[in-house]
Amino acid sequence: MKVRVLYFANLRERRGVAEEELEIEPGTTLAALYASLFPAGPDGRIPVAYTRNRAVSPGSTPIEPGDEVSFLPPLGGG
Amino acid sequence: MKVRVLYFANLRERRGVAEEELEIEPGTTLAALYASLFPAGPDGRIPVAYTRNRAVSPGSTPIEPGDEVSFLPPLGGG
Amino acid sequence: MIALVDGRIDVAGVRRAVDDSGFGAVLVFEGVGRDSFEGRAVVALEYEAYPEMAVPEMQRIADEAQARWGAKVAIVHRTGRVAIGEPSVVIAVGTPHRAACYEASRYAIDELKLRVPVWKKEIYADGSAWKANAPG
Amino acid sequence: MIALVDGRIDVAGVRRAVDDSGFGAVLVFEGVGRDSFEGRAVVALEYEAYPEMAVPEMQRIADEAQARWGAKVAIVHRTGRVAIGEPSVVIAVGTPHRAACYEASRYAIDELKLRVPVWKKEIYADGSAWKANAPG
Repeated sequence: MKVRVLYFANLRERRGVAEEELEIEPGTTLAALYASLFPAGPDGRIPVAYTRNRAVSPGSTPIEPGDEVSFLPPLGGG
Repeated sequence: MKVRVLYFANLRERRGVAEEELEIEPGTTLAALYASLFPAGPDGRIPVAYTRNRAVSPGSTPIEPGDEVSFLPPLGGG
Repeated sequence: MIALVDGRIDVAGVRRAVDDSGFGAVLVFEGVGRDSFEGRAVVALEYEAYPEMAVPEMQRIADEAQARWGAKVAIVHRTGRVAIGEPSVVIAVGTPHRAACYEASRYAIDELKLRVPVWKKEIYADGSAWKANAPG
Repeated sequence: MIALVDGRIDVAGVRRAVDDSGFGAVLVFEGVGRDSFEGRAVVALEYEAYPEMAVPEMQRIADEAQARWGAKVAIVHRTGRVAIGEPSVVIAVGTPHRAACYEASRYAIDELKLRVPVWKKEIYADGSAWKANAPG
């Protein structure tokens, strides 16, 4: 099934794109997708807030077909 | 002896001038001058801060020749 | 910038007076003429000052905020008639961080109302009244 | 007025958005690019947002301040490169009385930093780093 994934800030730089459409297994959770896209490095993983369809959501949330998903690194606005 | 007296706000309106030079007895205090210039009406007297030469001063302060004196009604700035 | 002015306050000019490349926060406070007081319609305000005392007192307040919070402070108060919606006083404060900015700005307006010899008359359709600030 | 903008923020325009003849106090907060961070020289900042989430979240913060303090609130955040000394965010708040104005303004910037999906990169002469806000 297809999902649209957006990347911001350091995650965008690491991934090399601002957004992409991915093919994932049905039942994949937000946290599982993040872990598969951004394997832990020597400093561990960047802590994120998971979003599904523009709402912050628990990492355990299963992704549905056509969802817009993102992982928000620590905020720096203001 | 001569003293310069400034009036502001409701005191200016009651006195009818913004400033004047007055002849007063040596030894007159700030409070005594205020009481003589503004006799208590039915609502009493407007409470004031006394100033002598642009500094807030106790009512008991004797006025010196050539002083600039004023009586500040409650403030309304801002 | 510490001043009494007789016409409209140049708000952008007061803001520029606290420009500093080391500041991360700037607050501009405007005290504005309101259209009513305790339900009575106000059509304009009139301010009067004792300039030779007011300007030094505003400067002291700015200096105190500088000493206490490292703030740069500009204060301009207007005298004469002020239309509803126009500012009677503008206070600009700049600091490296925002917490100090809020504290210094609040300090400046609170102290101004307590200490600076300025008086306000509310003009109604059918009269007027001198209005004192509430005590501290 | 709730917006993300790509160029300079029109500070006077944000201020005008909270005009109201019933307001006696207006506060304009500017978050400004500083020239240093922990002793390291910063030459510019770059901001990036998730606009579809950031704008609704700014609107929610404005609505909360309206409900709690009767405040009218305008918030404009900039994206892209911001020069030192220029505001990255401008928040205008108007209220009938000043105490509520300070509280609502402080609430808006504190909540924005915690909740609005915007990211900041500090640009140095010899590199750059993404900088998160300190936790609440």
